[in-house]
Amino acid sequence: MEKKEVIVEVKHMDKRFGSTVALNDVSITVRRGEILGLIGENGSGKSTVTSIIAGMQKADGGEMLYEGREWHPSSMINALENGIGMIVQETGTVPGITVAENIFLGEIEQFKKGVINRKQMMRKAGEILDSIGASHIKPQMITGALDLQDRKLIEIAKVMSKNPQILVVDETTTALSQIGRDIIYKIMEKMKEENKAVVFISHDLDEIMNVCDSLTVLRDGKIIVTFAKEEFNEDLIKTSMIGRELQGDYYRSDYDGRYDSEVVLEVQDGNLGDQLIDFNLQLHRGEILGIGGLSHCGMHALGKVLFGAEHMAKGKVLCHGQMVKDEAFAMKNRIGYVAKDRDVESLCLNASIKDNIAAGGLDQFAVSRFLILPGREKAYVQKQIDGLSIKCQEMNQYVSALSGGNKQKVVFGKWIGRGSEILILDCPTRGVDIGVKQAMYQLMYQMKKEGKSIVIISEEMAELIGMVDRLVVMKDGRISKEFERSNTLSESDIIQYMI
Amino acid sequence: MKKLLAMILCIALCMSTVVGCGSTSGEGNAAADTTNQPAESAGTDEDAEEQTTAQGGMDAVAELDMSKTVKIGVLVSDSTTAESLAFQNYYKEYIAKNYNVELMYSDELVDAAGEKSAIDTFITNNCKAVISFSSFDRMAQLNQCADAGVYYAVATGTLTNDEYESVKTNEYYVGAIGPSLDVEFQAGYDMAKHYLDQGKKNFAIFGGALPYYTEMHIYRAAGMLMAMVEAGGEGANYQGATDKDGIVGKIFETATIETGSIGSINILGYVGGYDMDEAWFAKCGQMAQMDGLEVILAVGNGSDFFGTSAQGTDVKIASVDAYASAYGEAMEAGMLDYLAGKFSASIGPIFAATYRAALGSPIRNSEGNALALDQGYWVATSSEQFNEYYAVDSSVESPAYTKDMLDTLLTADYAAFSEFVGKYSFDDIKAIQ
Amino acid sequence: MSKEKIKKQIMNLAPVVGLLLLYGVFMIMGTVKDINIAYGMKAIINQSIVVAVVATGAIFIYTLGSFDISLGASVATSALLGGIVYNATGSLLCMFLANIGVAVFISLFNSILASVFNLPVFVTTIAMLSVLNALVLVLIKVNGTGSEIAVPAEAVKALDTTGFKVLILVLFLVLCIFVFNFTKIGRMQKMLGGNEICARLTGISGKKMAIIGFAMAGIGVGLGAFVSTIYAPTLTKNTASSVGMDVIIAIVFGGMPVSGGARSKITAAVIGAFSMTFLGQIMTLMNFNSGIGQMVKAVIFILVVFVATFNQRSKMLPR
Amino acid sequence: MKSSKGMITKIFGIGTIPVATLVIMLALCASKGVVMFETQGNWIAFFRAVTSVMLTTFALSINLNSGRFDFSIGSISMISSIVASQICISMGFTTPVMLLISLVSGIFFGTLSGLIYIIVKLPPIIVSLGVTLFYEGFAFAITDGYGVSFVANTELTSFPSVLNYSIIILAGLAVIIFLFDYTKFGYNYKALLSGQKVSVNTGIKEVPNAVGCYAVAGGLMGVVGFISATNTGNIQMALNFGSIGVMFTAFLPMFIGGFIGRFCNERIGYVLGAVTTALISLMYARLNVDSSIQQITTALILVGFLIYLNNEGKLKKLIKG
Repeated sequence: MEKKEVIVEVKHMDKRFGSTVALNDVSITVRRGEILGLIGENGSGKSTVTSIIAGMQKADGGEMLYEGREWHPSSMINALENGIGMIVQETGTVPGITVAENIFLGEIEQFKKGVINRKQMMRKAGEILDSIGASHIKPQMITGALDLQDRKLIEIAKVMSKNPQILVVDETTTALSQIGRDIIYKIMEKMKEENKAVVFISHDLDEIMNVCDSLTVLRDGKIIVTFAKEEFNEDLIKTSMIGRELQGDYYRSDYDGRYDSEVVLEVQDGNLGDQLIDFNLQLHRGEILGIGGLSHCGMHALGKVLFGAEHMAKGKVLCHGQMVKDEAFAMKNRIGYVAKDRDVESLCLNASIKDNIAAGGLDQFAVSRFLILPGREKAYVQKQIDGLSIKCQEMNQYVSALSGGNKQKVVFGKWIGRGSEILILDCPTRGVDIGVKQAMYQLMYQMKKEGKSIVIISEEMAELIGMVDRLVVMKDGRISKEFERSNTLSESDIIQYMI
Repeated sequence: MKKLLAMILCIALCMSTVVGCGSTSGEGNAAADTTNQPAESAGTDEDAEEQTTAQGGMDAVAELDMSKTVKIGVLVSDSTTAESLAFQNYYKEYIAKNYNVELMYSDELVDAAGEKSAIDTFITNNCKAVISFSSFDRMAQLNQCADAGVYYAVATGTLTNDEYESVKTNEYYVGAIGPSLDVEFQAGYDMAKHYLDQGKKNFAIFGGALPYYTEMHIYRAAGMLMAMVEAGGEGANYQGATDKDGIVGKIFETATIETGSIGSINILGYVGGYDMDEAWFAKCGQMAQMDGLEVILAVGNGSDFFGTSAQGTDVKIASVDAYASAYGEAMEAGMLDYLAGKFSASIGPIFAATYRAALGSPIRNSEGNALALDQGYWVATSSEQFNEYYAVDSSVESPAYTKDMLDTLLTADYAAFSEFVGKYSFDDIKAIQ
Repeated sequence: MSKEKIKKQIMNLAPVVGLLLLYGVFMIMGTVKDINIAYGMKAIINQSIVVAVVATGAIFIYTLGSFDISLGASVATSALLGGIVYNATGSLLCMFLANIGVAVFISLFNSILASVFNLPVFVTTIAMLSVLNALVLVLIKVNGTGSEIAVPAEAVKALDTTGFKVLILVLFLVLCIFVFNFTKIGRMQKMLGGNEICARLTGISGKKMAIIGFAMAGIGVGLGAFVSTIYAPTLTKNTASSVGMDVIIAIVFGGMPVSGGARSKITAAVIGAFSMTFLGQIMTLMNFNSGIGQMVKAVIFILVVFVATFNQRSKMLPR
Repeated sequence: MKSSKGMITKIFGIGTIPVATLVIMLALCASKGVVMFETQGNWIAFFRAVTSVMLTTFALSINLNSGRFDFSIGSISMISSIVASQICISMGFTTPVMLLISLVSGIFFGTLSGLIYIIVKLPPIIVSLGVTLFYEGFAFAITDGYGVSFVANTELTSFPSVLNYSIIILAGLAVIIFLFDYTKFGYNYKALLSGQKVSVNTGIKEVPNAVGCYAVAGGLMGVVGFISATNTGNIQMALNFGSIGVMFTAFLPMFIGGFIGRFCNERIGYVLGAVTTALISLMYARLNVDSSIQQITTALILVGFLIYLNNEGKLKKLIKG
């Protein structure tokens, strides 16, 4: 295979955050006309290296060449102006300003003729949105009023408006529905055709193997291996990502979708805006129930409703026949809830592992449900840390310093520790690396076998197919289809009911 | 770990203060005792003196030992008014430089707790006496000082009769020299009379701290009203009251001055308080610009709040305060017409009385009681007069009361002392000088 | 322990070290200047105790990430009503109960008003500040001489001892330490202060905790009012007027993060209150006038807090 | 886009509060037989209140909207007017020069305050506590506690007039609208305001923007200090946070302005908020309302308005069904 022209070369890059080494002697080559995939567990350094290339932060050592010249971007805007654009994993838009202002964030000067010419800015923003196929977004809309997907599209518009030579897509697709994904894929393909380059980061192995021309695996801040398209092999990639062979099953291996007939949690005639419409659902003892759909089909709201964290306009949620009126009631009845937006909803980042795990189990280890003895608290927390093998220096370490997977383990520890019988998991493996994912799947399966009930709300079809006893597909606040567990179920079967 | 450490430290600290306070209170007493000893010995001296005064009449006192620096605490209730700054200036620039004393000033005090903790600080710093310009709880101040064996003197205002009766024999109470409420009443009366005599009929009153029941302001206002009642012709009264007690009582009832007519005299407007918000400034402004208004009588500083609004009108403004340069300018510009001001050296005599007490030679009246002497204002009604007064008042070389004059007070007997204080008018003082 | 950790530890102890340092400077300067140190210590306790008690209670509010600017006015109101009750009943116990009752009532009113109507607590307390200040004037006018409400000095004299006041502080501090560190309440409040959404999704009721937090603060305010009254029984319109801001300063000076959350420390209030008093005493010893003294205080305040939070710098400016 | 119904809602939203307040205040005054705007002085007082409340509201909101709580604005107004008046009195400068110096020294002290903030990187509320104490102490120290009095300086104290205040209102509004809606600074400010992290990562320089905010707020407060100084011809000292009171006057107009700002430019909302509070102030003055009643009323209006704002959705639901 002929080697294509090199556009960016990273040589021996080092980066450190305090005492943790994020990048250790990393060298990457990006070529024109190619989509390069980066894959690795959380904290492997893939986002770090791309964010350095795109000017978000600076390296501690090593060098970068861009089109043969030394490359030291001062900011993302600076990088973008020079042809390197990045769409970030987290929200990259400012909610309180208009779409147009977001598109020209940090480069408003171009409309300055004495004062900022607003009209001109709006017009130009409209043109850019049209060009990427997102005409439904109007430039003067307030960004915060748009949904996640449209906000991502704005970021894409912002980047594409600069006509970049290199596009970095950092786990963007996780947050998008198929429509959004298609827009991105189209853009990536187009760039490739125009002999530009794309760096694509994703956790989704299937996706990355489909899209990319070559694939670089990182682990613990080091480059492990680079595969060319023809060398792609799922097991091999996985092994190199986690540094060992995956032992045992990834998902559960059985296709026995049986569960107890006893209903432990149910929604009756639920109505909540356009999120839930005349909604009925039952969860049984020992059942893993999957909820699938597009990101705004109402399933995330359903998760909150089941936990009593959101109140429906009409209808009721019953747990063992009793109304779930609030979160405290839900917890008393051994319901646990792992929220989708982990850093915002499930964890207190500026608190220790101990604080976070203990917060869920106060009534478990407190004497007379009130008095807290430090010894008992520590023992309780240590048990969860050991049980879930949370990687940390000590339990007083701040959660903010942990990797995504370990953070999620802390969340699990919070709920499992208190002996939850019913777990509502909203995108439990979002942003979690394969090793941890596997552990979690096995844990869920184990819990099912113990007679516990689990609801998995997920946008990843593969994990739903792999794990659930029963799959409910939602569309626009209603159930559009129900599937029983089967080894013949495929993603395309499901997707047609989602769109 | 660190939390535990912090906690232990904290508890330990508290404990140590408890234990310490057990011992501190013991030590404190011991300390107080030690401070008491010289004071007490001074007290015995004083007793002896008292006896001698009682027996031997008005003999001059023996030589004072001024070789040791005496620390005196000064309680400041308002560190930003012209009066208090002028006073501080006299102490700092004149007294402290001419006597072997170290004066400690409190921060601005706003309540009785502040006074108490300031006195605590003075005692800690071994002050031998406290001169108080703060009046939230004078009895508490005195008791606290007396308990610690520290002399105590009141420098502004005086005690009420009841209060004086209860403390006059307290050996640590030096006394009070300043305008009594009668003098305050008179000051208000004189001010209003000044204009009534000119034939003015339309007044407005600024009540200062009157709404907060500050007595000196109430008495000054009452004095003004009294003058109006007298000038108002047949049947003139203020809300039915026609005498001093009646008027004072009316003001105490409502904490305000009612506008309206007093016989032929009109009170067109009234503003009180020091809110300093937009509404308050608007009230001041509209009062100064009322139709037909001739004079604004202020129980305190008037020109600062009404001067600019009255600009361009014929309204005269009369104030009670001290001799500060700004008032001179205001008078020159015609914004201030009448000023009853305390002169900064007026606090000289109380210093002398306090100082000699601290040196072991307190002055008591003929019955052996603490001082209670009246002192009034210097009234300026023209720019020239103001400037003449101000030149003396602001001088740090030769103020109204010079060292020579005060020195005589250090050894004077009661009669001489009281006569000296009684001659407070500018001309009297000039005559003494 | 790693080097990093030791550094962290030192930063965390900065307020304590600051206090000890100030204490040392005071002792040295006091000795040099030959002041009455024993009496001085007593004075310092007297001067710190009201702020220390009120601030210790207020930690519960600050832990939640809330802010109450009306605490000083609340102390004044509760002291005045306590004074009125004493003058009516002649019982110190009644006064004490009135102090606590009124303070807790005001505090609860604040928090309930805020939680029922979804108001930001801080703004509620700003409004409350005006209302209470006005109420103070009215109370004095209606029930006092107009300029003051005075509890007879003899009535409280017996209680006006350092020992008694320190006892109140210690008892209250122990109670607060217990509630804060050894019961569910403290954990829940820290969690709420750290991340309200997460706390709610962990079954922690923000409203309930706010009410408990404000109630604890109310007890502190009531005790503060009581101590304040026995210290200076003549109550005027400006009674405790400086307490409100002093409490904020003390809490921050003692190493409490204003945003609350997991880093909250219950002992910060006492450390901060005493530090500020020592600092004030040192200013007096150095003979600074009010203006200069206040400038120096300001600089030291910023410096200490700066050092104490040195390890928490982020890329972005804090808000 | 601009349907007539939209226009009506807009006009209604903008006008209701100030107009209703005006009507209520006029009615209250009339019921007591008082003419609200009787003399020239009343107009001047009204315009002065509008001017200084408006500027204070701008100053408070600039930083508060960005989550930066600033206690120091009152002290900046005090210190800058002291510096300005000291200079003008000693050099015999005219009023416009004093205004200019007030503005410049306000900007200076504001910038200083901002610099301290970005250097120590502490939460602004803490920094502002220290800064407030520092400025108060500084003002006290440089005037020996006397403050400044220039009552007799008719040149400086002749400033208050409807015309002069109107000029400041218009100029202030124009400058603020220009700065925040038509410059890069303003756009970056808005971006940082609601998306700090994203903006910083995108390459917007937060530090200069923050300092700029403090500088602008400082400049505005310098003018506020100038207005209050030229009103009475003297500047009162304040210690121990005595200067923070000024800040509290801006909360009500800020919330009102925020509400009105849904229908138009937020700064115009603030002006109308200032107009509303100035109307209330004037009513207090015209009817000689006792200050305690005044305080309680203002607080109740604030709480009432906040309750409305925070429960609008619920209220609407309640009315509908």
